[in-house]
Amino acid sequence: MAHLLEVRDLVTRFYTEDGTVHAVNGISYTLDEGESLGIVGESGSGKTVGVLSLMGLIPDPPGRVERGEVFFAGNDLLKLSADQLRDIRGREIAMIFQDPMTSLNPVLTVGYQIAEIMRPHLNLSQEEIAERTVELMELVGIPNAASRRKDFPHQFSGGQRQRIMIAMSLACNPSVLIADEPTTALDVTIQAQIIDLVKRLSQQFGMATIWITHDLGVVAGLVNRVIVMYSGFIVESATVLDLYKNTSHPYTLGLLQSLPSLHTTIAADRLIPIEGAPPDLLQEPVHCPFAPRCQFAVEQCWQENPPLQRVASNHDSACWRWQDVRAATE
Amino acid sequence: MSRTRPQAAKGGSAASVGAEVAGPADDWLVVSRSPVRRAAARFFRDPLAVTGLAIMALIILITLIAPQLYSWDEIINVSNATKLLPPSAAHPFGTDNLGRDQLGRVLWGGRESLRAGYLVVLIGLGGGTILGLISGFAGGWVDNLIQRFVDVLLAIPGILLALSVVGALGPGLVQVMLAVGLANIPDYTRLIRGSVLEAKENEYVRAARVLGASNGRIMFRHILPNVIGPILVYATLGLGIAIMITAGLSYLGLGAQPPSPEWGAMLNLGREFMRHAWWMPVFPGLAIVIAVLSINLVGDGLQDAINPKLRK
Amino acid sequence: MDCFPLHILHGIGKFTCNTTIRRNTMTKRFLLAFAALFVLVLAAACAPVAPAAMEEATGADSMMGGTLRIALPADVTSLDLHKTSRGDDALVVGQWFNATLITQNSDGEYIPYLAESWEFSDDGLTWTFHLRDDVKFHNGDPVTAHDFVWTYERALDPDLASPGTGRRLSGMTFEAPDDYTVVFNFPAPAISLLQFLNWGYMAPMSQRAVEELGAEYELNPVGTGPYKVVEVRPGEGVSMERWDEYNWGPEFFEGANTGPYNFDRIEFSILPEEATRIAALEAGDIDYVNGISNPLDVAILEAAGVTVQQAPYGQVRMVYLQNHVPPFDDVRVRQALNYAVNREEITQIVTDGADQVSRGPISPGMLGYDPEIEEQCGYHFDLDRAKELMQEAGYTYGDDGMLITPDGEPFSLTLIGEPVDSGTAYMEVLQSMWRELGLDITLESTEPSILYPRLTERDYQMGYGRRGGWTSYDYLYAIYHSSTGRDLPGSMRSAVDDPTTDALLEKNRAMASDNPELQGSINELYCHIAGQSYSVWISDGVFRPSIGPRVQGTVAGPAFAGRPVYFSNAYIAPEDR
Amino acid sequence: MLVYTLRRLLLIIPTLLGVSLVIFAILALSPGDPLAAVVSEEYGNTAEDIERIREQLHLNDPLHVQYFNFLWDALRGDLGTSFRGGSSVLNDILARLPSTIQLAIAGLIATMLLGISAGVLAALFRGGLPDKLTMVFAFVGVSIPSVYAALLLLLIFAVELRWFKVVGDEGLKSLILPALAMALIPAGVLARLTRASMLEVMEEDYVRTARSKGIRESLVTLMHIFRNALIPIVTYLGLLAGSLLSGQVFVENVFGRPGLGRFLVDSISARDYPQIRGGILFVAAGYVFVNLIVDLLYGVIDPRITYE
Repeated sequence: MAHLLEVRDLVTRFYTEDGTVHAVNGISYTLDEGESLGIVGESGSGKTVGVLSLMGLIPDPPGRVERGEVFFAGNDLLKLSADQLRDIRGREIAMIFQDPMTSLNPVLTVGYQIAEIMRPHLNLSQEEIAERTVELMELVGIPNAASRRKDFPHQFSGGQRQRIMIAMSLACNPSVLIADEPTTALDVTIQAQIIDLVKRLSQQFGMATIWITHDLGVVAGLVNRVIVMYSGFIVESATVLDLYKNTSHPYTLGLLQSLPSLHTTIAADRLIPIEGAPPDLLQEPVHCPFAPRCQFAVEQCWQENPPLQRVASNHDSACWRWQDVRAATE
Repeated sequence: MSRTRPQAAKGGSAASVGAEVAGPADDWLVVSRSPVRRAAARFFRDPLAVTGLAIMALIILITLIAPQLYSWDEIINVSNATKLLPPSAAHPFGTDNLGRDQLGRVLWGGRESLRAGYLVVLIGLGGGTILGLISGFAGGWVDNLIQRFVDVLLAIPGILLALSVVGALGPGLVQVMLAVGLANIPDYTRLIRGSVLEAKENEYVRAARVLGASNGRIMFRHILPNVIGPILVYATLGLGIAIMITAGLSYLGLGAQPPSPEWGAMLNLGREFMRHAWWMPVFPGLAIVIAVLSINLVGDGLQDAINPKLRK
Repeated sequence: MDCFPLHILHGIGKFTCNTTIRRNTMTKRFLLAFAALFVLVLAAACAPVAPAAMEEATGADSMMGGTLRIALPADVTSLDLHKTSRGDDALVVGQWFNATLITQNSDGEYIPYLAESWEFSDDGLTWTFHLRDDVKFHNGDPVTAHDFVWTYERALDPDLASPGTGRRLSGMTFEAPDDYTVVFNFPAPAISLLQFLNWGYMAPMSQRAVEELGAEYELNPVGTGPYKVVEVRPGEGVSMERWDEYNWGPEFFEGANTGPYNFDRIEFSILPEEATRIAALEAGDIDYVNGISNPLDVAILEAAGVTVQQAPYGQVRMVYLQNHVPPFDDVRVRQALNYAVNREEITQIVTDGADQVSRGPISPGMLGYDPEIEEQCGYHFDLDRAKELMQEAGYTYGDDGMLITPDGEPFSLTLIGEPVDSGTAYMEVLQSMWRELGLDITLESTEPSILYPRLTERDYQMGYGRRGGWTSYDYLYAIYHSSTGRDLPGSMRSAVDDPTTDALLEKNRAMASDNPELQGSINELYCHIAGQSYSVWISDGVFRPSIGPRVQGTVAGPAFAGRPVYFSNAYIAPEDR
Repeated sequence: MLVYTLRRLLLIIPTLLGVSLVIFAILALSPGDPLAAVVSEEYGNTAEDIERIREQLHLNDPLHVQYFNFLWDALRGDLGTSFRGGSSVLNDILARLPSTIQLAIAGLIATMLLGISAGVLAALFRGGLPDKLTMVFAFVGVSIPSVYAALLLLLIFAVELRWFKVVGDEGLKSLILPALAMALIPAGVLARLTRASMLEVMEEDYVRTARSKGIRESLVTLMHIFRNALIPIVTYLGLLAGSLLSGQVFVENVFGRPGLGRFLVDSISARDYPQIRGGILFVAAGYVFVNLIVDLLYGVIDPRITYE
């Protein structure tokens, strides 16, 4: 069966005054119907740019999708006209953004902003749109939705705003939902509620989801498969369990070690941060981008950037020394 | 082993992609120096801004050497024989209605126009900065009082201020510019107050306060360096506007006194002859356009350098 | 345009006449022939337009109609005669909607208007005017001698504080022995003041209208002239309508229409910017402008079919000196300044020679001007003589050719003035010329509100001024008589206190215009004042009334009579309305 | 909001008091005698004449008495009578008000049409031809004194092309040229301001959100970018509207329009104290009022702004 979404060799760069930023360097992955995929990486790893690229949301200038194919329902999204792509955005692929504080337009009512997504995509009358807006708001758990429809974003708490974002993204019943760190800006207590909400609703509506996060812990219970990104490359890709158990990339290892876990009993002093600064994206990647921070780095890592290679069934890693890494975790 | 290890990423230069800018450190020197240096680097990489700066420097240089090229007698001596001559090799900018060489006058005029422009900006900037800082920082009744004062100043037409200053001090460009500078204070006050209110909420100001820094120290060491950027930009624009104002005031007989070849006065004189001798208004007008343009280019360059978000 | 520069009786001076006949070549040719004949026969008067001939050519009925559009340079301050005295307002209040006791014809002679005749008592202190009995105000009330007396007494009312009219009548009393006789009683002989009765502000006002309307009177003024005011739009303009009962028009020239005027309406628009007034004339949106200052604009206007009359207008351009303070308490210094001015050069540079050179206190556009006495007693450019005079006065020359005062200081003075009507250019040229004498002049050419206080407080040494409306030798009294005071406000005083000058001024004031000794007496005064060099006289500004091509049948008047153009026979051809 | 409005309206009082005090101070400190421009110098005035007029115009009263008389009269809607013509200052002002407001509104509209559209285009096609053209327009516009702009417009469109009358009422049409002349400089500034504001908003997250919804780009520009870019634009237009009430003397002169700008300059030139005081007080009130409207507009534009 064809994949719902297939990304092949996607390259996105930003041309800035300081030089060319190599944000995404040839990533490929797939997403099946109803599947949920996690993309994990630290700031600047290209995880967000990667999904924005396929949505056609990279601001040009300075950004440009240089290369690659993104098949969705048989079409290459990158080859569609602006109008065709617009028709897919919001209707087929919807997105929830990181910061609900800044992602809602402060001068428009939330009702308008939810209704807005339905107008071009659904053939509904004004009344029906208004009705559905209220339904959606109720669905995501906004009390007094009918009256609060006319309120502005600043009249809602952060969590509520994210719920509104979710309501918005669900409005057209998309087949793919991309959630870009939807909880990082929220209080810890709210985080769980929101994650739960998205999870519940995506299952209810049968949507495939892509979770973008820098927090491996978050995706653990959420997704089937995880992609780890570093410096615009996919460095490891595996099922969640496999990734935890058979970690095959030193960066993933670092992420796991810096993670306080509720399930394990690692003491705080045993959390190990990843040393060194994040990579300089302005440099043309010639060697392994993680090499400067890598405790496993050897001469080869400085000579050649390791390709993503299959290390086990459904498990890929881009490390010359993946076996050593895997051995080290055991 | 000679490998090129990547340097630590240059500050927040990749900020536009989403990397977070490092929070400012506590010592303002550290805070300000590096952004200033980076802004300067950005400024000098902008060809338009550098061109503007070069033209400005050239204008200043030319006006400085003008007295070597033309004597004051040549500037003021009238002659019927050379009246209203179109541009020629002898008089590249033509001659005016009293037979004076316009090139010489334009060169000399730059001295007065630029000096007047700087004076206006200095007064407006100085007064406005102090009032704005106090107003924004102190808040409460002090703020209220200053804001009402600014309202009053804004509500009184600048021309009345200009007339009263000239009435008291006698006519002359400097006197009028003093008044125009005064009239500019409200603009700067408002601008600076707004920035101060914003800056006051910043973490590092709170931090400084927690650490027990005095008000004066916070105001001048922590807030001022952070609000000065937009003000400098506004000031460069104000310089251009000030030169334009001299033309308007000459229309009313205020400002530079004859036979001073101040650009605004020349432009105003040219108005009477615009249908008979195009070169009379056009050359001083061009001088103003070029000066204003260069100042604006510098201003834009500064704006872009300080706030790279708006870059082209 | 037919212009006949003529020399008129008792030294009044030369002025140009013209007729503005366009498009109708038949009429023009006829008129040229007629005018030539007339000049041959009379040889002493300006060719009058032959209105009778024009009426024959176009038909009397068809001359009526249309709107005359006039541009004014400044807001009308007030249409209440006693609340303003500005020259710009005079055109509105005087020529169009008011009538005066007497007026002046194109020869400058005093002729009846509302008064049929008048006489002076032997001592010159009592003037008696006999009024017409058929004159009506615009509100229909008859005009009687009582209206005049009431009007003038109102002007003298201290509570009204009339700025112009009241002051001119100061010290006078008025009587109305019967309904049609008005008597003026003067405290001192001042027959030369007769001219001021031709001034629009001396018109009668309707007591009933003033009292009934109160503060509203200004917006609904009532007069006795050929047009009545129908709307006043402050800052924008005034609209007038023809007063059909008007039939007391004076005989400004032979064949002048004395009945209602031809234009249905007059629209005054206020256009402060001269360039706009010129553009409006050029585009045909305005029919008449009272003056054009830049001589270069004449060509533009003539190309657009506009007729530009050019005549000297008693617009004295002069530099006032503070005669009672150093360095001007020394007559040699004052004379040196006069000798050092090259008047031919200055008028050439500033006005292309259009302004008339004026070598002494009475200028060519003024009543009482005599070219021979000007030649004899006036100043001719003589830089060497000027330098000698300075040295006689104790000044020396430094190495740089600049003057040093007897105290050993560099000699520098400040000249202040208003930057209107080429004023700045005149001042700049003067500065340059006096630099040749070795005098370092600082200029202050500034706004009236700055200038006037400095003038009144005597916070200056030399003041450049241009006065319009001083159309008679009598102005000398106002600036050189000791009673005008050193310490009073008022801008252009010369602070002269000299018994000889006073006596000469008083003597002239007491002489009637038909006194055969008048010109001789004026000349004596001229030479005395010129010799004293109380001021630096430069030129007489040319006044350029400009008439658009739609208007036909205008006749040029002597500018000093307050009417540069007579409109009594003017009309707009039906096809142009 | 009602409370806020009322409070702001109350704040007008101290502001106007301040203005009146400053005017009085300025007039009192200016050297010279206001009578200079009032009495004519052509014929002799005696010292008694002068003294009488001075008394008549209350110029001999102590300054504080003059000030309180002025305040008291102003409170009763009486701004005094002109030194020169004796006309009611309030009537003088009201007579010029309609024309002033018409011109101010026309000038504002022209400024907005030119400035905002140029600024929006420049921001949308940043770095492209419209951007460059806008910059050129802004620079040239800012560098042409409005007197010249007005005269050139008049000569080209009224004298040469005859599309308009130089003078004469043509209804709304006669507002076009003066409005354009007035708009030239502020439109240049506004274009740059709009551009900068738009570019700043374009970077906002909610614009990306809007795009992710798949709505038309025109809708994104209008509802999401432009609406949010409005605040600095409105601030500038508010300042401009205030200055348009009194600062258009050049345009008023050239087009012969009876405006408050010319009225004020004329009365200042003539030192007509009642006209100066009344005129400036009126203009100041207008300015404060416009400011209030702008502040209330902020609330409409940006719901986050609340009026406590």
